[in-house]
Amino acid sequence: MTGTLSSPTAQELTPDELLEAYRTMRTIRAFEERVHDEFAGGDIPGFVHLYAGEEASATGVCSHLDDRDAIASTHRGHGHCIAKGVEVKPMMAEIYGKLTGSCHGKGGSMHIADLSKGMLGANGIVGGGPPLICGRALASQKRGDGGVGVAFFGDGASNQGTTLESLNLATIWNLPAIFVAENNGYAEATSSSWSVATDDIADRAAAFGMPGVIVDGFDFFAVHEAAGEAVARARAGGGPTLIEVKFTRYYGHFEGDQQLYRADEVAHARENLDCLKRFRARVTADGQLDAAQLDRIDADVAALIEEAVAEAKAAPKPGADDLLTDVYVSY
Amino acid sequence: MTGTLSSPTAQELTPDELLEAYRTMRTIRAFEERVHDEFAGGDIPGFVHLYAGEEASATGVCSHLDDRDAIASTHRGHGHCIAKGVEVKPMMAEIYGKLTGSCHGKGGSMHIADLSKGMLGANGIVGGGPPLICGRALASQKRGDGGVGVAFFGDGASNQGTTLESLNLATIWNLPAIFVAENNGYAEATSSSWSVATDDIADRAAAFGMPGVIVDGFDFFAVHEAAGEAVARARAGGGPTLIEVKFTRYYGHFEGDQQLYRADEVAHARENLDCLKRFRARVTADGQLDAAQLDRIDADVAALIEEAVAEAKAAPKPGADDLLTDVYVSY
Amino acid sequence: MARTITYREAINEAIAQEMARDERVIVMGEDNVGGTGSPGEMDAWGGVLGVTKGLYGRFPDRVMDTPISESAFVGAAIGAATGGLRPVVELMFIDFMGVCFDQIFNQAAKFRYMFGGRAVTPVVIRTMWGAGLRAAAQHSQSLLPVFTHIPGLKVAAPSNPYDAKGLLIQAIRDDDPVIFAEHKMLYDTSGDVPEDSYALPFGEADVRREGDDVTIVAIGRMVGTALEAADELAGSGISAAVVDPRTTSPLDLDTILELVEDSGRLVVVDESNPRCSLASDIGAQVAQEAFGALRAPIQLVTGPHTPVPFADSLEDLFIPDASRVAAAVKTAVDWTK
Amino acid sequence: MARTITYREAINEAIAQEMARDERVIVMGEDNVGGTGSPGEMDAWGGVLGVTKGLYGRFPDRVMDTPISESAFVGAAIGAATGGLRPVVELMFIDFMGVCFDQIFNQAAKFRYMFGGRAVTPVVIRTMWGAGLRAAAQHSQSLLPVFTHIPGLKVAAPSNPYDAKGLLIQAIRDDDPVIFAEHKMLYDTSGDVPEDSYALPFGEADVRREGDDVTIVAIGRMVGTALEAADELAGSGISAAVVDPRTTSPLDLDTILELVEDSGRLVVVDESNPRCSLASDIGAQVAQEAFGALRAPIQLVTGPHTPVPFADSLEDLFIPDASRVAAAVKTAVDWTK
Ligand SMILES: Cc1ncc(C[n+]2csc(CCOP(=O)(O)OP(=O)(O)O)c2C)c(N)n1
Ligand SMILES: Cc1ncc(C[n+]2csc(CCOP(=O)(O)OP(=O)(O)O)c2C)c(N)n1
Ligand SMILES: [Mg+2]
Ligand SMILES: [Mg+2]
Repeated sequence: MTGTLSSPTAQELTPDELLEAYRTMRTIRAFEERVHDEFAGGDIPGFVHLYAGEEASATGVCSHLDDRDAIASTHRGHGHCIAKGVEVKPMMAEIYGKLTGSCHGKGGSMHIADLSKGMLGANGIVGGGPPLICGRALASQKRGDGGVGVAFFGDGASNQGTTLESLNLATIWNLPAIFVAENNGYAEATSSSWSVATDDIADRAAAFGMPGVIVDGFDFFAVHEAAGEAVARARAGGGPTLIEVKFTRYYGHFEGDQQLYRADEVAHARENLDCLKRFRARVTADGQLDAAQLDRIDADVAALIEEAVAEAKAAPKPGADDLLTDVYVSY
Repeated sequence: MTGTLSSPTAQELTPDELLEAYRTMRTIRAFEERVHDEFAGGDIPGFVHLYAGEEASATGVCSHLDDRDAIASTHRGHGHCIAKGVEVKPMMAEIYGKLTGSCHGKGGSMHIADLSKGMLGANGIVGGGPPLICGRALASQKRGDGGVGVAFFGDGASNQGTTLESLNLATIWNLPAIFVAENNGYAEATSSSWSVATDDIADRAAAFGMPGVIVDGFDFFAVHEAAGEAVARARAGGGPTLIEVKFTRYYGHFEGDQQLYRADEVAHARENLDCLKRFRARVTADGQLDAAQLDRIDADVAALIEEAVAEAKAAPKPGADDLLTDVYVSY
Repeated sequence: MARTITYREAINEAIAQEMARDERVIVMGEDNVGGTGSPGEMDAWGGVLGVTKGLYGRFPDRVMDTPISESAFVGAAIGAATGGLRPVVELMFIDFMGVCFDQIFNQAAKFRYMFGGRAVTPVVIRTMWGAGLRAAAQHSQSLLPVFTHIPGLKVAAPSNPYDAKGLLIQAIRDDDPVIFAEHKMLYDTSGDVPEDSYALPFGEADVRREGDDVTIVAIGRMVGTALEAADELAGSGISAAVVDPRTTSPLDLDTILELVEDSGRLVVVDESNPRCSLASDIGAQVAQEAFGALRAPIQLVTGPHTPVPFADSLEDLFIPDASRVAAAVKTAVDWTK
Repeated sequence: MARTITYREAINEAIAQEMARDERVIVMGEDNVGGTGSPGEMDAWGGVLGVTKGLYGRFPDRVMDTPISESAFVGAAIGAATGGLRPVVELMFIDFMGVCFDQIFNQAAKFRYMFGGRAVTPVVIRTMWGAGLRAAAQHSQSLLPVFTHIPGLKVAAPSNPYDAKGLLIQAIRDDDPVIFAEHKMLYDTSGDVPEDSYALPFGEADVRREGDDVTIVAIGRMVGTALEAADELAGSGISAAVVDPRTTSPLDLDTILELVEDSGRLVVVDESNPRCSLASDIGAQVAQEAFGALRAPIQLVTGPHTPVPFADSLEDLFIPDASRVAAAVKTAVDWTK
């Protein structure tokens, strides 16, 4: 059951839902672009992997989720955090390593989390998330609360044993789990067309007894529809789904990557495929929203990011008292 | 390209080859039945997993292999050893933990190996072999010697990430590797019909871009033909194959297993499906061999096993001088 | 109170009592039921050595078999722990850690710290360790030093049925990830175990025997070996204390230091391989913290720097025995500068 | 001889020279070429921090990219080593060991012993270790104690470009599996490195500085920290020797013992977490073997029992610095019973 969905209209969204989706995508984009600039300015330490270009995936999927549901993310986790409702200001502060950060500065970009929001953490280990999400799905299944677990992972991670084992486990335990393979064409510099032995990652679904579907990851509506079906099936006890989302990342693998391995596909994508542009064009053409509403969101978001950066920069760093805490609940 | 082969006649074997195949299968059977008895008698220490019932797999596959080729085995490794040409007497001595054993008594049943024969070892880790075999296949590929690597693994091991990763790696490196999934219906007490999320393990081949085939594992000729194709393809640079071999193991998971989890399928298999019986019936019916030739082999083998046990029992154990040796080539 | 049961039974009882008390407790592992999907009986195994036998009958919805996918199911237990369950997951042999260690040491162990104190991961990883069963190099390791090394993990290694029950109950109630290491050679050993539920606090060593001349610290099965050695030594007029730390992380260093302050001599017995071992860990901490009291070289009694051999003749040489412990004690006692 | 290159360049040169000398040497890892299957340039990365850059151009058939399947490709390197190649495989960050440790510690490390001395597995596993790059808990660990614990592995941890080249050449020529641990904070450090090929034997410590009052043993990046501390201490009239073991397995204990016999004081500096660490390993061995010479408590200077924190303010506190080392030395020197 592998197929490609074209941009659907089936699942109607209210204007408020559309505004919300747009706000999420715009927030991710603005957050990432600002982090890109700040990193270039030398203010942000460590490894930073940006999600710009991929916003429709996190947003399209998480728009179906609520407090019962959990997600596991990757090293490229900012977008998943924002889409699952993690606050932007503590996120920004975390990236700066500040005490006011989501993780009090102990985690950084690769480990932003907010368990109170069902956001199980960005993850520095490729393939680290899928097993954990099986567990969240299991907890919901045992409790019968209708919750689902969603594991986001990349094309590179689709070759990791931990991911593949999780697909099998999810099926045989009939877990309410959704596996979202975010295929941006590369794992670092390596092409997914080489590293994944099948044409599409979704082809692997059949090998683990679950439905697989491919969606255009620049199209919020396509992701939204595919995720909606998968979430509904999972909530109803119908088991897991593998969704492959295809798109391009706009920046390097991590900040500092010179990207010699690719051509100018990014310029093309930004110009012609961009999820925000397409969303805007569609909802305004349909008359569902007007441009001014979206512009207001853009302005709100810009202001929020500006504040977030200013506050992050001004915030205190953790100090000697914080070094030894938080290892155990008690020891 | 998943299909079921019925017992083939295509690939003709010479009488000598048939005798050799029969001798191998008989040797494995006799070895395992004797080990079963000796274990029951309390003379054999540790964990022992018997291959009886599965002889056609190791034999059918290894009959295509020569000195260039390597195999990796499992915890259920005696049959693979014998089929790849490891000597029976040192094997028996190894199982008794004697200095004359293949591994000087340091390995035991779970680690019998003979690298000089391209037998990379029984393996105590489920899923341990497939990555190693990718490496042997790679070495042959780099050298251009036409050698292949064969990884035997169980239905349980087909859910292990190490195995699944290896399938992908073998395809994208276009390795001369053959993956033989020996599906005997159980991983310990757990049914493969439950633990493997697809109907057949061979279904996974497509997820990793290689041909997959299912064969009746009680039928030496079926295994032989499927393996022949896979080996030929691999030697010719055509890449890896996944072969699923289906059968039943005749004894418990390990010696001592009470087997409450299964019914009387073994009696049925021994009576109606047994690889040695079927082989015998077919080659004598065809007039390719006569019963007396086969009986002589049975007698030879019985004598060999008798001697092997007697010599193993009489052999010295390793002693204090042996404890600290063989950790490094030099340290 | 005078009821005698085995170490195996004590573990089973601890799990059963906690499952009855707290419905968030679930059990999973390879053949922890045994027989899932198979034509015969369910609960056909109850774990490879029968430790979880019978739990499925009492709690059919909360005891689960798993495929052979340790990363996925150990990871699932960890994920479920962050989601409000209290999983008791079995890593059948500790030697299998290599196929799933990431979920244990980079995920479970680090969540709380990485996430700034905002994660709670109450998972228990039951696992079988130790040499002696003629199970050879890949089924006989200790590896406790590796787990003890990792911040964020707790490690319990009961040496007797009483401790096994009490430490496991504590492990299940504990809010941190716990490696619960069951020594395979102790399953059939017996001891007095109260029927009622009780939890033994982590980080409290048990002084199993008092003694003035030397302090022997021993882990797991080596506690019995050390006690045997102490008996022998008493015959030669040497009075040896034997301490069982019970948990290696947290480690009750204070109790050890107190004893060494008196005895002036330390012998650490640990069947693990020697390098970066528990023996060296405890030895070095004492050499730092109680140096002034030390009257003799610290004696480290461990397995050799080799894999565990298969042959019984070799395995018996691999594992420290009472005579090696006694010899080490004598070296310490006889030592003069 | 007076040529100065970086640690990164020294490693690259070692591999290139061995590849030129021996065609059995192959290189593989994630993006060790960089760009396989991609529309742009090949050799776009040469490893995540550029260490293997340029090798692909010279040896296009022997430098391979891999998928993100560490068990499969590290295992493949190990298998290939048993089959006559001499693979140099990269485990990008040592922290990723958890997804492939089985192939390393149960397979490669144990083949020779399990198989009765009949296997030879000349594989080199290059891997990046250590804190300091603000890379947080899953990309900053030491974990050298874990590898050092395992019999059958050798572990090299060069502290400077000269050693990096010589030890890597030895590693590639060595017939045993070697963990070659490159400290990520040293890649850009420079030093004199001969252009010609040379191998440094394993198990030979380098006494980087002579000194009578105290012996400081330091590992990897901590060697520089210890030297800095020794300079500081010289100002206060304390003469400290600094020893770099260069390989932690085998460990040149003899050199350490000799120095301690003279100085009577030992400080071990190891950025790893403290429990079952190299610091405790070396400390305990000295407390056993050179007790008579010791005049002060052994001082263990390590990271704390926590994951590595992200924030620079915390990471700088995590990593032992010269002032902590100097303080430990002073504690030892000032100590009276
Ligand atoms: C187990 C493991 N192996 C390797 C890495 C190094 N690494 C970090 S991100 C990455 C590429 C991941 O590619 P993909 O899964 O496609 O995600 P993307 O970066 O494209 O979002 C690699 C190899 C890691 N962090 N963990
Ligand atoms: C990594 C690992 N997990 C679990 C085990 C314990 N174990 C040994 S054999 C076995 C069952 C294997 O089943 P299968 O692969 O079907 O092989 P079979 O025994 O049927 O030949 C298990 C779970 C192991 N040895 N290694
Ligand atoms: Mg990608
Ligand atoms: Mg099986």
